[in-house]
Amino acid sequence: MSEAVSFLNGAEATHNGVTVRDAGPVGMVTLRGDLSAAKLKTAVKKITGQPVPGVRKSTVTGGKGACWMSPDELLIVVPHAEAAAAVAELESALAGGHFMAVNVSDARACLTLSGGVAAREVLAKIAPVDLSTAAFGAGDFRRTRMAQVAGAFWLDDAETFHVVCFRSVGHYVFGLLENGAKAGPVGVLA
Amino acid sequence: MKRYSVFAVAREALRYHTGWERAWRSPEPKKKYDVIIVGAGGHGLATAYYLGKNFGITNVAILEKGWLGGGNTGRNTTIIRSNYLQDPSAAIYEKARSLYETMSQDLNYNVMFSPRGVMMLAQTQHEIRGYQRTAHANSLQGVKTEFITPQRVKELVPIINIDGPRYPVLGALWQARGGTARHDAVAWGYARACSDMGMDVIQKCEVTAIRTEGGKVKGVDTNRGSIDCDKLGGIVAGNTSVLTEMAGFRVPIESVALQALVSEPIKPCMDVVVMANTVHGYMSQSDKGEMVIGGGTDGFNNYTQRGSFHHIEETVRALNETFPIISRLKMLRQWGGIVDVTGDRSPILSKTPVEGMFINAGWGTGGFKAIPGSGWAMAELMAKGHSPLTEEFSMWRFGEGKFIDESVAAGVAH
Amino acid sequence: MLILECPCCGVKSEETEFHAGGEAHLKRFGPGSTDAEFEGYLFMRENKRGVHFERWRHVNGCGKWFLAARDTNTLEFFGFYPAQTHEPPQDIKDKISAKHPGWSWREFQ
Amino acid sequence: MSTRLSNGGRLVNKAKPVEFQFNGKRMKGYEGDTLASALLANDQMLVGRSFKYHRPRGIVASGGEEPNALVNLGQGGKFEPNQRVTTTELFDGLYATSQNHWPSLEFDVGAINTHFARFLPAGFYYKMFMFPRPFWKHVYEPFIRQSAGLGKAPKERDSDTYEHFYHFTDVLVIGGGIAGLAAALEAAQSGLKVTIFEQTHHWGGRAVVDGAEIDGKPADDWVKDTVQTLEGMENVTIRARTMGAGVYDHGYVLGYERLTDHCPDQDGPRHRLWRIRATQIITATGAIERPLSFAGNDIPGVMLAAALRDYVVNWGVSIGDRTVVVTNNDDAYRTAIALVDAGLSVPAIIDARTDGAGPLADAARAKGIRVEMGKGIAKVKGGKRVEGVAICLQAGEGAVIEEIKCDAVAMSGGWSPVVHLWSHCGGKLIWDEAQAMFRPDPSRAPTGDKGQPFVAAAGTANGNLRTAAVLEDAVAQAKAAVKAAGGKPKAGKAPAGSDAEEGAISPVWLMPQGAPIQLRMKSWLDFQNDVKVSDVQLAAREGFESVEHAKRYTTLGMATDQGKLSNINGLAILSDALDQAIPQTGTTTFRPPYTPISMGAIGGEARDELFQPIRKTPMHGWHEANGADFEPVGHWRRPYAFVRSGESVHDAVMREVKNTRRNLGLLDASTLGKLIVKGPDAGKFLDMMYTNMMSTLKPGKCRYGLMCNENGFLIDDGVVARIDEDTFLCHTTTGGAERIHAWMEDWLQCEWWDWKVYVTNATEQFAQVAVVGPNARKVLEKLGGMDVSKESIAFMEWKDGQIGGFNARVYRISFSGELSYEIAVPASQGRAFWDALLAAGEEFGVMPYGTECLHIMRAEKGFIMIGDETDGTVIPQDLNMEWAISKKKEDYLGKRAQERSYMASPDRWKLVGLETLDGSVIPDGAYAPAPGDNANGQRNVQGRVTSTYFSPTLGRGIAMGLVHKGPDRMGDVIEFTKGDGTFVKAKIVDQVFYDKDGEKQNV
Repeated sequence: MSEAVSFLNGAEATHNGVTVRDAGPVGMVTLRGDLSAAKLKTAVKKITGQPVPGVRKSTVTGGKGACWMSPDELLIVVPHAEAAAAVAELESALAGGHFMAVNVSDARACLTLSGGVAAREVLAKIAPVDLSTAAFGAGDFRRTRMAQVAGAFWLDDAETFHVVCFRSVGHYVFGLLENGAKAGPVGVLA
Repeated sequence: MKRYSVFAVAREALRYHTGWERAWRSPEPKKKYDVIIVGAGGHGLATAYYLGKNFGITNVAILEKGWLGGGNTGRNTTIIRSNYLQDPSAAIYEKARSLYETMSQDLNYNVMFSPRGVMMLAQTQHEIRGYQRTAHANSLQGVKTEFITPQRVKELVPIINIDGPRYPVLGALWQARGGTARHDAVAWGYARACSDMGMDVIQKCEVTAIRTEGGKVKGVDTNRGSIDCDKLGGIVAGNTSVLTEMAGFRVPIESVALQALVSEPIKPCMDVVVMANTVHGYMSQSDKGEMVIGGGTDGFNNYTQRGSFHHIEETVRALNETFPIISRLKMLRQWGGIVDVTGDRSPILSKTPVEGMFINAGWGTGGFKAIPGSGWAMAELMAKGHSPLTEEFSMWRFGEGKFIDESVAAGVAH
Repeated sequence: MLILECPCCGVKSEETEFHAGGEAHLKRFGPGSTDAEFEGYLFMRENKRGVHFERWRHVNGCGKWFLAARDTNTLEFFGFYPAQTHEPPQDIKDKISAKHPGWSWREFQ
Repeated sequence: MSTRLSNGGRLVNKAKPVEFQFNGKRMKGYEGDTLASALLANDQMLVGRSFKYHRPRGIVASGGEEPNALVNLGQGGKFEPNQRVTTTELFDGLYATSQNHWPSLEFDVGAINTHFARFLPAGFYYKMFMFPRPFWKHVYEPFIRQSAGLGKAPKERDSDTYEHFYHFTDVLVIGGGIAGLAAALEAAQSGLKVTIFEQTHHWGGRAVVDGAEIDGKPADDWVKDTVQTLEGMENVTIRARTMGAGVYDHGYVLGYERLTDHCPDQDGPRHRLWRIRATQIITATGAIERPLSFAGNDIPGVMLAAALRDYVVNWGVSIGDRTVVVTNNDDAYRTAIALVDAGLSVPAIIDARTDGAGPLADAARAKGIRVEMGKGIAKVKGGKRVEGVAICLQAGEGAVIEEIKCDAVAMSGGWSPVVHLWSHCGGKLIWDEAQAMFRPDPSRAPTGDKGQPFVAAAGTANGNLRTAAVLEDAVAQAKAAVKAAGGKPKAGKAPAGSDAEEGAISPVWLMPQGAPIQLRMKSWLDFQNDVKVSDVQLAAREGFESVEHAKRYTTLGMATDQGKLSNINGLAILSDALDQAIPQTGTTTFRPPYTPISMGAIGGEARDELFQPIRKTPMHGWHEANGADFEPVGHWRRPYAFVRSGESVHDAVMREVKNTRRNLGLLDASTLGKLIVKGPDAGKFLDMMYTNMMSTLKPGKCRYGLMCNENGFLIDDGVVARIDEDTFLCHTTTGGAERIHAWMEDWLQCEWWDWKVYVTNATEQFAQVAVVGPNARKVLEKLGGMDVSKESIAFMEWKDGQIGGFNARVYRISFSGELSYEIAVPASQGRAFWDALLAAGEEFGVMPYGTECLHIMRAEKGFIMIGDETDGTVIPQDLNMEWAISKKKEDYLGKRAQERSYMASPDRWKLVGLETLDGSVIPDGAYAPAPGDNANGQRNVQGRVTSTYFSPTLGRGIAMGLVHKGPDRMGDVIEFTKGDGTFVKAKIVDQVFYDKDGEKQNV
């Protein structure tokens, strides 16, 4: 087994105080099922140490947690090496019920975007989302469109955005964000 | 009718143009006509014109709820071509194209048909095969087209970027006798000619009901009284469903918004029409110098003549890439029209469940180029009950699964 | 540029997050159906100038399909509801009745 | 003689001189100048030529409504045609040239047209140039195109960048005059999010020029204070140089911010396109002054009265020493007073009204200005600039009473509210008889997503011309907007405004009212397009009675200013000609944008590398570094072939086929769709999706399946592997992954929502490599790991395990006819696995191959390819694939459709193999003609080619095609078009050309 390589091998770029980074390999599991079922709640808690996130929320902290993807889908986030184990855990915990757990760690690219308000504005250049502090805060999670591709992001307590998109377009999203950062602040969001 | 010519203009100039008569009369509706055409757009007027010219049927009224030529005829990007893949399409579009060649003379009205050439860019291997297939089909259909090299493309369109980073130009399907015409002039020329044959072009006359008796059409009720007729032609594009509902039957048509835009006028820099289907953009330069650009259709039913702006963005994005110089031109005006799209995106020219009633609709995004051919064929269908040109375009083909699908050759109908 | 509100994830966002899916509440006809029934199912769409029931998918979002009632003449939305139903909810029908007394659409009114 | 005044100019900074060039002439201006004020300060009255007659054109306005003064601006990658000088801020080194003339601005050959003007009335081109026929394209049209078109086409690629920005606000105020500022302040005090845009770089609009007072202080001070207050508020976004370009459905607004047009050397985007969602919109867009229609009103030096005032007050520029003012309202008197106060001479104010002038007239008289009531201008004298005016009775037919020498004329026909943004999305207008203007009808505002009104006009844009009324209206509209946006307006009154009383306007659409044709032919309505009063009257006479017809026939209002100055005057003339009231005639449709916006801004960041996403597999980097000739497949780029130095692409393809058949080939198959379908009903579900029976597939086995749409046509194919009792992995085509995933979700969510099935698109989780060729097994055995022998994993089986230390899922499937393994590893290790295969494969003659090699090998085997054998009109039965259609199933998607008469017809074209008699390759897309013509004179056809290649394996051309009753005609020879009018003969044969018994793949 050789080293896991992420879409841009950890590339990073900083312009005007905004930093875009390939977050490297991240463990991700798509979990589909009845999000209100006790078994599922327990399993998620066991794996992530967090309760099942609320609607359009993320519980990811320190590389572990889950994001609310849709009424019957979560994205479980764990260290890359633990993804397979997480799937196995879910398989056994939910055995017998109707659910699906798929390791999608390598199907997606993860980026981080930091730089406070300036970072919000960079994201607001490509996503039709109200990113004012009042409208989008720590723990919020949003699936949306980023320029010409689908993507998702959540904001952590450190005002850092974690952006997720399909692996094959990771470099495109990285390019969009870097381009937006280069262009400089808009000076609107606060 | 006073003939138009340079001499007439000169003669009139001497009396300050006080002697010009109306281009078309503005009569009150009669009680009865042999034929009523609903819709004074290009297709409706052309149908009336050929009813008179080819079949001597002149006791005809053309009813228009607004102003003639005010629908898609006056809103489209005026591209004329006949390089279609399927035989029935190629037949009617080529008929139309050939009639455009002599329309100015036939109507004694300069419609400015400009056979400057239409080019459809091939930017993927799949498109190359698709357009080569079309070229082969055209060669057996009597439609003159050829597949040309990127170098030839560059010669014909110096401002094009043939080796863009994303979609290099790999070749193009070229129809040298395709081109453009002045859209308003087509409607006005036909209206003038119809009026001159004694037909009544009646504007601001909205049909509110269709009267039938024992499954046969009797006439229509309008905001200007009810009018009888032996035959009725419904040629109202985006409003077709509204009209057929009055007649109590349904057609496989949905109405959606299609958008277009023009740039500010600049000196001539592009002499041909270019269509780039992979990136969804097409562009030509009008005689005024404006770059005329067609956008995409919305995915939802719409009667507002306003579309969603992101389609404009997609189109302009594509053209900035294909023609880098236009990035520094400005969009002067954008607008929308309501197009009628059928189940296979090909038109319907057909009898209907109502005896004596005919419909001509479903031209979608490609109607202007077909106007004279459509009118010619529709007139034959209404006069004789059948026409080889309309045979395959029956409204019943959907039930049989006998489609006329043009999308297959990567070609779009603009 | 429409605004839609996804009843599945609660996001209210612009059209570009969504994908329009044509007429809603179609009854599928398969083997054993008559030619007329099948043609109707596949091709004969409602195309009213006015109230229209239609399908949308939150494609750049939660990925769920949902249904909406919209006026094709004004683009006003009367409401959004989940796709797993055979007819529009009463509250939406009432909203429509308030604007268009006596409206009807296929078998609904 | 226009010049810079020694004093005045509230916007220019005389401490900062700026140098610029116009038509090669070096000129001086100041910081704060527009190009317009700077040109006028340099006595450049003549700035362009009109569209049709190439008449001399001077600056007529001071803002975005300017129809005449358009220039080519900048050079090289920054060149831009048709730039309005009135909205172009001056900067050091600005380079501009005038447009639409040859050889020069002063001497333009095209001006000959003006002498033929009489022969070129509205729509003349519809009536001539018809004979001889070929002349239109080759003679007439080129001439017309050349003489039209205004600015030059840019030559170079745009050197600037652009960006978009999504903005959300409760209340959006468009316009930074006193109405906009008052409205914004009022709304902001409610605490809601407020955004205010001003298109110029200075605030306050007209009021600051006209010396109104607000809350007891000069408007200028009130504006400064208010702007400062707004800038200090957290909930307020305030932007100058930003135009509200268009209002769209559901409160979507385009804002057009010009970031570096005034400082082109600064880094960063040139324009920013704001995509705004506003709950409520207030359009405080002011009003535009109307010209008067008198003979010679287009001569340089004839200017809108308020514009003339702007140049004096804002930029300290005088248009002439002696200015005659002509008006039908009181506002123009302000211009006369401003001029006299600036030490300039006003020989006379010509007022078309017989009486009714208010205190401003008295003030003018008090300053010794001669006021002539009931008079009009019969004719302006001069060519390239004004020399004087001939005065007549407004009520008469133009008999000259007196001639007055002057070098400028200030005209005012009253004011038209800017209703564009109100109207873009369906807002309706009412005709205000008293003020002779169209203004918004508050009872018919544009409606939003809930049917609620979402646009309100305020201030002058709402028909209020007096300062006090403007402010009251603005505050009232703001309070209403706040309520509508769900906020709580703060109690409190509007700022108190005061200005001079004004007498009533009396509409004047033609001057003098009885002007004869000779004068009407010289009275311009549309200065840029050369549309005159006589043209509109001609249109009416010829039956172009709809305002849209008249517009299109005369081109009135179709110029780059979109009729901002001409529309109302034009439709008044039309109404008069038709003897109907103005509202009965109505207006043309207002369409976005308000003034033109750059294509660059519309495209935003989407250029070059960011034009469109390019999807890359984990091995993409290797492909790029190793001569891959890419072809786009969807948004993917797949290697078409790996070209080595000295090779043509064709050579490379031939080499790849031969090597794969003889030794070992590798294909990056990562782009193939991989959908995981799981649940107790998964089998039942796939039985509906596929024509085949999938529910009977055993775990560990693979089955090739076909998918049709409900219309019966083939839409996708691929190998399905059953993972366990309720889990399947469905391979789709490269283009099919997203499409088929959505297709499955559609059916599960909207039709069979009670079925227990989940689907996930795992396409990109895996890097997949096809290891193909006689040495395939050898290389895998060398890498070591799982047993890949025939006994362990037979053809059409799959297995999980390890290969060379990589976790792998191995499918024993073949699209080439060779011994073949498709191996999926985690994407994060795809590149490493690829490298390992290359290294281990070296001794076995490994060579990667591209999509063209793949196509040839599958064609040699007679395998169909979605997109080649299918085109959206082909059903599986056409491809003789009944073997893949389960007879046992009652239903599957497309089954009913395939029972329709035309689909079941024996006359359909069916798939066969084709062999040219001479071994040549049938051209792509060739058709097979049949004897005779059809009813439309088209040659009958009996088939077409779907795939055609030179087979290096067989050393000859091979093809597949759809032929009428093909399978029943084995051995027949038919002809195919070669494209050059000749034909090639081909024999109908079996479609499998290579290894018919499948011995090679099954070892």
